[in-house]
Amino acid sequence: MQSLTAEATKTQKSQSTPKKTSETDKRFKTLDITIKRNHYRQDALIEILHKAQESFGYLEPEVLEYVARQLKLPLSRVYGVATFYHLFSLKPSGAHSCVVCLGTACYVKGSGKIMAALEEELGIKAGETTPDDKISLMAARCLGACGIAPAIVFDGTVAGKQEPEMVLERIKAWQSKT
Amino acid sequence: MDWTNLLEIAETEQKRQKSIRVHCCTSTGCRAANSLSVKQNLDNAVAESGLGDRVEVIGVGCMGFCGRGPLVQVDPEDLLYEEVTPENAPSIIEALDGGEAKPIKGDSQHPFFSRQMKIVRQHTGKVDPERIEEYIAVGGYQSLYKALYEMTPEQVVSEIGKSGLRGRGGGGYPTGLKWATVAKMPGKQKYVICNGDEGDPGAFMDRSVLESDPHLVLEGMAIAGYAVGADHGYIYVRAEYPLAIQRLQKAIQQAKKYGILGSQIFESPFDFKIDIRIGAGAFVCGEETALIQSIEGKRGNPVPRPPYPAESGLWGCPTLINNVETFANIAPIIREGAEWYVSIGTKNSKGTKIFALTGKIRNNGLIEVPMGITLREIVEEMGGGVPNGEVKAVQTGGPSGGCIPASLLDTPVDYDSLNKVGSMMGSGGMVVMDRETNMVEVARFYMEFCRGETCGKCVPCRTGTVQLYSLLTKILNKQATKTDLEKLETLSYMVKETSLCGLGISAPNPVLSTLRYFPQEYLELIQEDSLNSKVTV
Amino acid sequence: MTKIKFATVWLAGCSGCHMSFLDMDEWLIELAKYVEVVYSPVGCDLKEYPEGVDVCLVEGGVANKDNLELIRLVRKRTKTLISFGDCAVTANVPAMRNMLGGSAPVLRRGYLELADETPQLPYAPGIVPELLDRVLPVHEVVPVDIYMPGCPPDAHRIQATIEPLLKGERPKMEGRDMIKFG
Amino acid sequence: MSVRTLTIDGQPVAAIEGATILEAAKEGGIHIPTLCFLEGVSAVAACRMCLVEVEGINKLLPACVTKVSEEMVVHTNTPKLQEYRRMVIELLFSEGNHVCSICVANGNCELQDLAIEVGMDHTRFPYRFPDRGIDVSHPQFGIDHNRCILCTRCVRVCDEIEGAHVWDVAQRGAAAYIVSGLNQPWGEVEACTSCGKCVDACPTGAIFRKGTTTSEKARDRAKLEFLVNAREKHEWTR
Repeated sequence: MQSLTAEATKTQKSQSTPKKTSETDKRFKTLDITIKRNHYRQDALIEILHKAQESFGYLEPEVLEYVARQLKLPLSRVYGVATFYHLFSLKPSGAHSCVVCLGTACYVKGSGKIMAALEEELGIKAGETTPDDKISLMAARCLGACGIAPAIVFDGTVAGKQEPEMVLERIKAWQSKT
Repeated sequence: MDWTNLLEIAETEQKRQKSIRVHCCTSTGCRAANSLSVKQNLDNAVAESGLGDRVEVIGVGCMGFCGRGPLVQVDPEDLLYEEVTPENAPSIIEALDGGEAKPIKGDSQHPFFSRQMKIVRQHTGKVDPERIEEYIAVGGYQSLYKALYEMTPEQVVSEIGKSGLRGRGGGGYPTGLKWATVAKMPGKQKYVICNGDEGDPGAFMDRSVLESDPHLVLEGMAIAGYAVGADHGYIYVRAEYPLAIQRLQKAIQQAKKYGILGSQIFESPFDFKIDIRIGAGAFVCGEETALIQSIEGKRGNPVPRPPYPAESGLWGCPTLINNVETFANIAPIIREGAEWYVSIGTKNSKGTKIFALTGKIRNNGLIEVPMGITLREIVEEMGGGVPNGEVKAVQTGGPSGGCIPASLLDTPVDYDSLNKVGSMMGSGGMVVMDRETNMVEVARFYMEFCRGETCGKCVPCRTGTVQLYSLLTKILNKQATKTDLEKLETLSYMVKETSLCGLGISAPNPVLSTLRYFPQEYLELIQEDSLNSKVTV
Repeated sequence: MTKIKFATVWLAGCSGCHMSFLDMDEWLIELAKYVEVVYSPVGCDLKEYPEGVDVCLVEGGVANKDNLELIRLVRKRTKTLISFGDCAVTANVPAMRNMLGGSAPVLRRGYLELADETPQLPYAPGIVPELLDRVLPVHEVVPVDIYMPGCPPDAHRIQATIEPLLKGERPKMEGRDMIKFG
Repeated sequence: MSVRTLTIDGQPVAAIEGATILEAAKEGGIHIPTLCFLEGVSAVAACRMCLVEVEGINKLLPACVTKVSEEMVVHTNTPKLQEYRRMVIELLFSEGNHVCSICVANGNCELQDLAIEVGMDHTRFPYRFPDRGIDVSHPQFGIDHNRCILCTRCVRVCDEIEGAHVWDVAQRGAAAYIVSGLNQPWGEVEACTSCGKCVDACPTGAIFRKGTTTSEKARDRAKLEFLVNAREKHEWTR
């Protein structure tokens, strides 16, 4: 919120540059297909945002505006929905992602300590990306993999029964790669 | 597609199946332990050994004993192997031909398995969830056929009512009553929604059902559609369950192909289509009104009830919402009859319930047990107790539930008994805590969860949870006075009684139940001197 | 008749509440019949807050270490402590610096970023009291007996709060005249 | 249209079927405090100020959306309700940055009025001092998020009466805030017609006309009702 004006200037800038459309950007074409498949239905907003995030990596203002205009939805409504759900990201994420499950079973078995170790090693908090855009650290409420607690997701692959040292090793391997 | 076709598919499939079936778990838990490579190596071993004519390897859903995965089970001998590695997996195949199996041999007669009673999970771990034929071979979709051709919608509703089935999502509302309400509502357009937004941390029953036996849920939904007069269903699954989504998509496609879903099901006048809706990471969407908002493409803000979804739900139409496990009970009830179901469980809680037994416990995983079994039987006999320690409390019902102290382990597990001790059935998370667990920290853990998951619409939940969290932090930092402790309790009751939806109403439960059973742990952290209460400077 | 030992203090505030107190005009003479002013920045020269105070009006929020020491002493030595005005009750305007999140950014903003000439952080240990990270209302530091909001509470409200106390009664703090903030 | 008779605070009240408890109480001259409720737009039951006790129902019900039923017995002002209402107001004060003394709405603020009504002389909960922004990019109006209580009246009037849907709620939980357009400065949102309905709807000093200073905010609440009546009942004069 404090950066309201800063972000606003960004939006403004993006409006002044020529609009990207399906003509110029292939990713918009994929988005168009999803929108058409959903018959431009306004209630398909969440499905479409999922798809948009999949193809763009994150939901940049330009994409949100595009979706809003295609579905003829108020901009604020689209922004409200996109920021309500944790899985939608309005910021680009790092090259690698590490999701620590903080569900009860994992927590009881020490995932809090893993998170603390990661935050220290990476110098960022959960939900943030390292300044070099390499690693995004995230927390999950529960992955439903409680049987193998504590569970961590490295780039989309679940690993169970983790310990801080094991996790740091994985992270360090990412860091050392250029 | 008619009855004869259904039986034909079943027969063909039974004939196709090899005499020795090696079941390898390919669900999320075991996958994380590399079970896909295990399966690959098992397949290779079968090919190499030339046993292909009588042995087949089947990727199956969750066998429940997730803590010891990857699991491989061999039928008909019922051999169980635990913590199988890709390296030692081939020896399992060699053992079929006289060799010796290297992986750890599990005990399939262990109370963890023998004390279970499987209705929902009957075929879980035995059938390939990606092949509808396997489901049909074990009698799948016969209940739907029976409902369509041998029963009126009213009879179906009445059968479910007679069975005593109650909502497995946590609330425990009588399912039959819900169905009857939707069925009686006027209006042509009605909907059936399956709530698969299992968000309770420490719970993964629904994930396992969807991943292991998706057709069971689809069949339940279709029967519900017929019973209440709906032709359209939605399954709302959390995005955190990609495998469940993938298998559901496949299952729906296969069912459509066979004419079991879609128009004129089993060549009857009944149409029913099912769409999947994927969540986007909001716990509150497990609340039915928020879930409906989310399906409509909006923020998942709950809306006041009444009107209940049964009267005015999705797009204002009468809507039946049940949880995954509830729908999974439908086909068995229609097949075996309400009387059979009533014979299982206790007076007011019928049937079985799946629990995710996790935390500080020796055997963790999924269990399906008859209602009325005691917590002690579950924790000590099935779970094998706490490794190197003692049980201090069992948390049931997730962030909405409460902590039950070890002294109450003889409490029977049913809706009413759990409510009586200040907890709740919830969706089925059961987290065991040992002596090392600090209960105030546990309370704060859940409050942190609720504080982060509240939608922010109503005042008590949005800001009350924040204040409760900071009070708990103050207590844990040993900066709180007795007045703060009183404030904690008063505010807990206020949030509980004034919040708009279930999230806020139940958010203080972990605080209240720990205050009730472990007051000493709070008091030990309280500062005596209230005059000079410490101030953070 | 033994007189009531009466005190007033100001912490982080603008002293407007004290001005409003003086606005009670002739009633102050009436008040003087019942109370002995034992400590007050506007009515007494004593530098040390005495023991055995019956009633104390506390104006202002708790913003620095001096305020903190004084309010603890006041609480220890006072029977009835009254949070006097919005700064004492809510921390009010002084607390608007809390949004900057800590004392360091506040000093930086005030003494460096906004300085016209010779930007310099104040540093005089023992003379200039250190800022607390957050300005707090009085009751978040010590227990308070009566709350009298208002910015400032007008003379009538002050009189209506003190008058019953002189008779050993508790004032009724309710209604627009007594508890309206601002 | 059939009539329902019920009892509110011991007083018999007749209300038409489908009326809410709030409407019935108003009819009977019984005051129930409200905050997020606004005549003319949909009710959301979010502030919980209008919760009442209904005999035979073991939970508190929001009067603004609960329909009356025959022989319903309602209590609107029990000690428990009084305590909970006061806590709601205390929670709101500690949540935002409500500095009445420097607020445009001082003396003309529903939050301030309710604080008096519920007898709040201080809040028992620590103030949180969130870091929230102010947007004065609009040529005529401004929004100070520090004074916002998220009642969403502005969102509803803009959507339901003006039809522009400039506003919505972004984020969730404690981070939730009222957002204009795509998180743009209000002044740059194309959809805004500068009608000023949100200023009239805002119960606090969060949305204001530029140029107003402390205690100067005046609002024309009746204008909203007038517009609704004009639109729905075709009554164009007030």
